[in-house]
Amino acid sequence: MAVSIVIVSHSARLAEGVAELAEQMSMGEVTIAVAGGTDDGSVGTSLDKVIAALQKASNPEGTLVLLDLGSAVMVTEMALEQLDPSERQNIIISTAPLVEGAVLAAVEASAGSTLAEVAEAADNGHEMPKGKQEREP
Amino acid sequence: MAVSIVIVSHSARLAEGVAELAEQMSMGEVTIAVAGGTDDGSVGTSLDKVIAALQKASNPEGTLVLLDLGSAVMVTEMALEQLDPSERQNIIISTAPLVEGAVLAAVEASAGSTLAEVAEAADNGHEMPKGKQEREP
Amino acid sequence: MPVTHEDILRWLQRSTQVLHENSAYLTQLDSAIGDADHGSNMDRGFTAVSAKLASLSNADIGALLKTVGTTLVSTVGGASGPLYGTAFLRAGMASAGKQSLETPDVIALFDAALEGVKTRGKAQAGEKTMLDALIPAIEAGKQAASDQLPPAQVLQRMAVAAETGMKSTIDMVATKGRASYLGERSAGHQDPGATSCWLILQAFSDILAA
Amino acid sequence: MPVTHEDILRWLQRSTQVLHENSAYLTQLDSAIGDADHGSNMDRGFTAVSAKLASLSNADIGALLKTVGTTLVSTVGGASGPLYGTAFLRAGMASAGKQSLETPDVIALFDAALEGVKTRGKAQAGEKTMLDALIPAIEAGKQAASDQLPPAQVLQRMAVAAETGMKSTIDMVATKGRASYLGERSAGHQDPGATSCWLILQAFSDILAA
Ligand SMILES: Nc1ncnc2c1ncn2[C@@H]1O[C@H](COP(=O)(O)OP(=O)(O)O)[C@@H](O)[C@H]1O
Ligand SMILES: Nc1ncnc2c1ncn2[C@@H]1O[C@H](COP(=O)(O)OP(=O)(O)O)[C@@H](O)[C@H]1O
Ligand SMILES: [Mg+2]
Ligand SMILES: [Mg+2]
Ligand SMILES: [Mg+2]
Ligand SMILES: [Mg+2]
Repeated sequence: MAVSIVIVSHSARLAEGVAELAEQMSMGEVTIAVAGGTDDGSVGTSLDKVIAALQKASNPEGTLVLLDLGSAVMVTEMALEQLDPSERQNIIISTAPLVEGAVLAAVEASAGSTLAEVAEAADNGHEMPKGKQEREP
Repeated sequence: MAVSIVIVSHSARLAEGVAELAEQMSMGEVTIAVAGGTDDGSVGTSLDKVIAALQKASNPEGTLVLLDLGSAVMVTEMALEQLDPSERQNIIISTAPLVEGAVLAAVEASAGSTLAEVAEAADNGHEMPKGKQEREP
Repeated sequence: MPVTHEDILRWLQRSTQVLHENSAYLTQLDSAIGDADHGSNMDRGFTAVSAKLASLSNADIGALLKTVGTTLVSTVGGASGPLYGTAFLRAGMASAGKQSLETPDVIALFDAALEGVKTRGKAQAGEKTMLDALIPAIEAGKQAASDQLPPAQVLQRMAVAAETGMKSTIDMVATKGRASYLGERSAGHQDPGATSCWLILQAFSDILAA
Repeated sequence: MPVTHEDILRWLQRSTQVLHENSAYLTQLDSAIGDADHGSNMDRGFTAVSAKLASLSNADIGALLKTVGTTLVSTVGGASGPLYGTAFLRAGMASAGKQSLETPDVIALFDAALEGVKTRGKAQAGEKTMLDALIPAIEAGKQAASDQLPPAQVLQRMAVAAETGMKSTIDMVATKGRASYLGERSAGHQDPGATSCWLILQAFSDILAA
């Protein structure tokens, strides 16, 4: 089994789009659960959606949670507090950039890496080349 | 007038979600145009969509283009080559993380900053605090 | 006169009403340095709270406040959801089993709420947040408590201090939350969360004075 | 015998057919180190090209190849779109106005295509991309040209070199494109873009040999 990924975003479309992009690189080998938008579908976060996504992603290898904005940390931490301590230990909240981190995490997780390795791979999203770096070899 | 923002993504939903999030911070003061997915709606990029988004965003203050993955650089550069040189000069392709960069760029652009300032603000997306940094004051 | 269970219910109803009336104002404040939703966030949260109040007339004050907390966390949808949610949850824990509150109970309740907000948001005084209304309010409350004042007067002083604290956020530069994305440009605007915090404390004071 | 306008049309038709037949194979290669779409990307692109061929029977070789380029850029939808698109655009510019190609024209055409791919993708040999099929192919073509061989034999040698180059990508670690996200783990898999590049050159060789 592979490490799971949870995407927490203020926008439902954003969360689904990130999952769509990341799934292209992991091809069904990684559970990618999303929690996007509020319960009534507006822009914001939902505790219930985050808890549901964490439960859907739950697995023995652990879960990496990626966030769009800093304020999503608080709702994610509240969700973690509602889980069993044993479960909670198995979850890391990533500081990586959302899109870039999710794609790299999906690649790493689908290779069967550990949660710590997946978290580190996500953080490499900061260095993902986008043009300029490629222009100066 | 404010600097415009263009979001180029392999996923239509992702592009729209990023625009939705960024628009929350700029409240209609900034044109945010999207080019997400291929022409037939699958995951990928579309030259025509990128050109259309650049045209929609076109304005005297300039445009910052944000990308999801490195491979979007190529289609964006091809789109730029199809514009007038005068127009092209007014466009910067950002190396910033997509979501974090777009939100900060929208804030900066809505304050009436220059294109160079908006590009720099987007790059600060790498340092956007998400939990850990906040935990160690 | 101690604060009764009935007072708490009326405080929550009054808060719901005041936040509803000030929804556009709070959202306008948030539009200057945030994402223009603080009014609708708080309105949505307290409307959900008020819908639950009828079913909670038998709960003790602690259980009542805990339900407020969980309801806010689940319905507000913005950063203020976990923050106010944690505040009310902690306030509920500090008043568990109580049917009425004397001045020291009131102080303990707000102290617990403050600790909750600080822990949740990892912020401190001067960062242009709701803490800049809440911290001076509790300091004023403690001063009033050491002067042996009854809850109504304690709350009155707390509300005054919260308003002053709220106004002090105008000059501050935000370093937490969305407003921090504006950097120096966040100065010159009053913080929406500090404003809702004052409104809620003012509602409590008004209820006890009536 | 020079390469005729008719040969180019048949090459493009043959490429369309070969890429369609190998679509699942290319996508399978891409699923190991990419996003499992290279087959469908190339199939979609060349199907669009082939739909335009009928209307292009009067165009010179240069105009024909330019149309192939713009069509691929607009329809492929992946990194290979701008890359193959630029390759055919540049090839078209190098053969502008021509109705047939002698060996030096063929070399000039592919040299221009190679420069286009390099400029567009900012990659070089050894990065596990289509360049690792294209670069050795052109080297072999230049050798054949200096041996005064006709286009059919030049292309035959190019196809052989492309296939060897394609296989050499198996051991390489990708440092450009999506496969680079896998780092060291990209080794052990054949690059899909190098494979489609070989298929297209092999199609050209087959047409000229027939
Ligand atoms: N880390 C934090 N600590 C304390 N209060 C905070 C923090 N972050 C934000 N706030 C408060 O929350 C308010 C914004 O709430 P709201 O607009 O409902 O949430 P959001 O910013 O997610 O849209 C701010 O005005 C500020 O008072
Ligand atoms: N910068 C580059 N330079 C040259 N070739 C590249 C570059 N990036 C990717 N490629 C080629 O493109 C192929 C992938 O094409 P494709 O799957 O259609 O696009 P995508 O990666 O966007 O899904 C790779 O196998 C590689 O040969
Ligand atoms: Mg807000
Ligand atoms: Mg909000
Ligand atoms: Mg691909
Ligand atoms: Mg692709």
